[in-house]
Amino acid sequence: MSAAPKDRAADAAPAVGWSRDGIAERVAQDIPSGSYVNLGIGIPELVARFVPGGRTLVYHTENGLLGMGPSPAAGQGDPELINAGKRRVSMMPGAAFFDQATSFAMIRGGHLDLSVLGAMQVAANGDLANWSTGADDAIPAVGGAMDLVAGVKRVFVMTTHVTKEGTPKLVERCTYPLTGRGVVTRIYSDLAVVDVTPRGFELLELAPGVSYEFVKERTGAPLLRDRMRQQGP
Amino acid sequence: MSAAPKDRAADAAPAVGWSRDGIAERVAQDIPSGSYVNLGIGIPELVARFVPGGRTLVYHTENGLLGMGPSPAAGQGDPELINAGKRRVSMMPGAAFFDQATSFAMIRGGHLDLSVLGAMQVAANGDLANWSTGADDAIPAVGGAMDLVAGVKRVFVMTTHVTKEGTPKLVERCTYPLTGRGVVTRIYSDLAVVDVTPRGFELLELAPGVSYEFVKERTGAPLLRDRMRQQGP
Amino acid sequence: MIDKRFASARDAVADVHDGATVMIGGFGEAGSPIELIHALIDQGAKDLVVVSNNTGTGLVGLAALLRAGRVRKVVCSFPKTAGSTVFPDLYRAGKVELELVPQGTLAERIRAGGAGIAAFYTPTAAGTPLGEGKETRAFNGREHVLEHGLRADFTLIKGRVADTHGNVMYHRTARNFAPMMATASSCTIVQAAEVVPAGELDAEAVVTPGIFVDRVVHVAEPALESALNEAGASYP
Amino acid sequence: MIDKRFASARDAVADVHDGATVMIGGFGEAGSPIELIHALIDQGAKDLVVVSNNTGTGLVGLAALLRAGRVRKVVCSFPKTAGSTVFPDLYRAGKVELELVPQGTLAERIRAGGAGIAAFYTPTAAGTPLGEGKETRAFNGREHVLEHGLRADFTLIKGRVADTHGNVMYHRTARNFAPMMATASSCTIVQAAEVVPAGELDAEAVVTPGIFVDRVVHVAEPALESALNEAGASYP
Repeated sequence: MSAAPKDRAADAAPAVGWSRDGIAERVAQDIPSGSYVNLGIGIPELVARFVPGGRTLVYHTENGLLGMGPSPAAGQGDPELINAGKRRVSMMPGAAFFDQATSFAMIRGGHLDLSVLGAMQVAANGDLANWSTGADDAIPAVGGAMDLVAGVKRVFVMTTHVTKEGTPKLVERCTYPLTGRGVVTRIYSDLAVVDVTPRGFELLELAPGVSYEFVKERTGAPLLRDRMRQQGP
Repeated sequence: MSAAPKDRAADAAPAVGWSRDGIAERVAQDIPSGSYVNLGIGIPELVARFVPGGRTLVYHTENGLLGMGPSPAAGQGDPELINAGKRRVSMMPGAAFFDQATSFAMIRGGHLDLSVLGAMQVAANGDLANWSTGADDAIPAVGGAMDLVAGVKRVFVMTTHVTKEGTPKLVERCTYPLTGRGVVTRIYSDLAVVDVTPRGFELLELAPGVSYEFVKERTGAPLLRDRMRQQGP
Repeated sequence: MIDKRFASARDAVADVHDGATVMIGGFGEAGSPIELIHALIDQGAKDLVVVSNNTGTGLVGLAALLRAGRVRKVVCSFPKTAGSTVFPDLYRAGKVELELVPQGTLAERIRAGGAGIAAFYTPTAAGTPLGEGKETRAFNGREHVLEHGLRADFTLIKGRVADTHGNVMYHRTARNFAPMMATASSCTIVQAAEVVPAGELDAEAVVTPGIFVDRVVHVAEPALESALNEAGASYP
Repeated sequence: MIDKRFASARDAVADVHDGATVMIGGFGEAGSPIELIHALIDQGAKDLVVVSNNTGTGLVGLAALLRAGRVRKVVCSFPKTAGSTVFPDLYRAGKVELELVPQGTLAERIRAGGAGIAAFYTPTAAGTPLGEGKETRAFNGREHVLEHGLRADFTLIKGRVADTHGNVMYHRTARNFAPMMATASSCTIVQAAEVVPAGELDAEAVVTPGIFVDRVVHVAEPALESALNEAGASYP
């Protein structure tokens, strides 16, 4: 789709687990051909680069385009053909433009198959916090995040497993202001793929070279592993 | 706009007061140029024929067209270019098509300046009954009538003053099922023009050769005349 | 590659189940998807709830579906168009239920159903028999009625042109309820007089984006109710 | 003859009063009616309530209106775009109020305001800080928030082409909020890069029908925020 906004160099050598691109690639594997998908601003946009050959996804951008295509070269493109991150994009064959009421009818009405979003925190009950730290001096801004989590059929979260400070992002209960309650379906982190189930977090898959214990230590809530795949990817 | 559906011959010799065309002509005089107007199915459609030269009205038909033009000759036209009465019409320059949600957003949202509707009964408080006699064997059918009266800025009623049986249509209180409460602005009958005001029916104008007493006798509620024009038309 | 084309109207309606709620586009004959309705008659599903502005005329299309005894209930604003005898007869005989909804409320309920809006307050029908028994509430001193979103299992609509992604454009006043109905059902089936590859429609002029459409059937020369009725046709 | 053309942006915004609520189209720079906003700055109305998805970037357009101290309150979903410093500074200094609304709820509230829907129930924001203090209600076991229609005194939007009746078509993702905003104010003002006589637009492709538009201003080469900002522009 479009370039990640910053420090791509960091991708070169992850300490352990999947790189940012690696997570994106892992997410992309799980999206069936023909899906209508909304990729959140930032890291989730990487997913579009790794969709396996032969699959066609239709990308929705909530500012009013279905059938969004890759960003043009820097300085090229149309300043009024942009995505929700306000960067220039292109159109694919079969694209359609529409207004915001229609765009969010698609979202809220359950017409999109999947949204991939970033996260500050995800709780074991599927609660998501990804729009505000709640800090006093923060400028609150929510955009379409609350609509997406309320309406899209499946919500995947794509995130580092812990913050830069090493604090778990997968937690028992979110301390940041919520984006939505019980909305996250699955989490793709640099360390693992984790399902959100009625029993809480369930490990589905480990990143190469990462152990269950390693992930468990970095997860702020119980991490079940009954359903983990027997073979890694 | 389009031909009246039946008995045009009746127009030739009204016993007293305005003919059907005469009422339509009188209504047309009161519609300012530039108005967005919805003419109800049937008699109100006649109004379009009598709009004074130099005035441009834009006609809305609730099935999805703004800028409706006259009906084509019999057998001509497009069976999918029709009005709310399901008769073929034409388009004027500046016309636009839209769906039903948008069409009724125009109506309910107060965007239309005027609707001219038929009536079974109008009450002194502006209540209108024009969709059902409430008879047991009637097939109930309402169409857009309730939306029009709820949303259009001004609702004119165009009607005979009494029924075929001589019963007043302007009444103290409607006995037929209501279309809307307190919605009628003004009534144009074959005998008079009557405003609906907070004080009840107020005579505004008499048809040629008709006396106040004559109209009063045929009106089922008090008929004030303080505001009646000093000169007839 | 995305290709929503189905080979025939018959294939497209094959899985409509007994008891299904089916939205059917059209205002009068404009936009009535006659070939899809006839395919539904052939298919045989019964006990249907039909959401449509009218009830058809003559003995074809929607009137024929009613006449075949397949419809348990109609949700409708105007079931007695000139030339409509099938529904009135069934209704008077107590053989079909009717939920009468003002036309604008019907449109808005369908839109709400498709847009994830559970319910809304409208001034339409307040103080009338069609508002009776419904929750009401005053906003700015004016009474409003609470109306709920409406959804269906299937939607049958008619387009002028569709592409393989399901993008649809309509013909004049045939548009009417189709764009909302397309959004409000689990499976939306479009018959279109022309079907083109994705990329051939003007992205600015698409009325129904493909995300709302599940199946596209090419019906090159769709029949019109008035023409069939003038010819004295009946279906099947 | 209907002719909604105004000679200039200045004429078109001349009667905006102090304290007015003004809806302004645009998502980022796409669809931002810069010339109308600049005319509004020149005109001098203050104490405005602005409804817009963002708060502008640099020192032009919406950011310039804010910087000029004319805005009392912003109703907005995302007031901190990259390149936006004016609003954050004013907000931190307590010089402007913010009503933060989820983007889809903002769109739907504006649509409701224009469509005569007093209020609606949406699942968006239920259980979050933006749903707090609002009436909630469960539908099918799911919590919904009651949101009210939103209206304005004036709407400023940007079209690609308009006709003399006020019919408007947009350019790509510049469409965004304009079609709803056009419906939801007492006076809707469109600046369009091209203005044509009624009858030249395709009636099937009109996005905003003229009934929603009061004034049309021809702005042949509208400026873009990004280009102005790259050039280091500020307004006035």
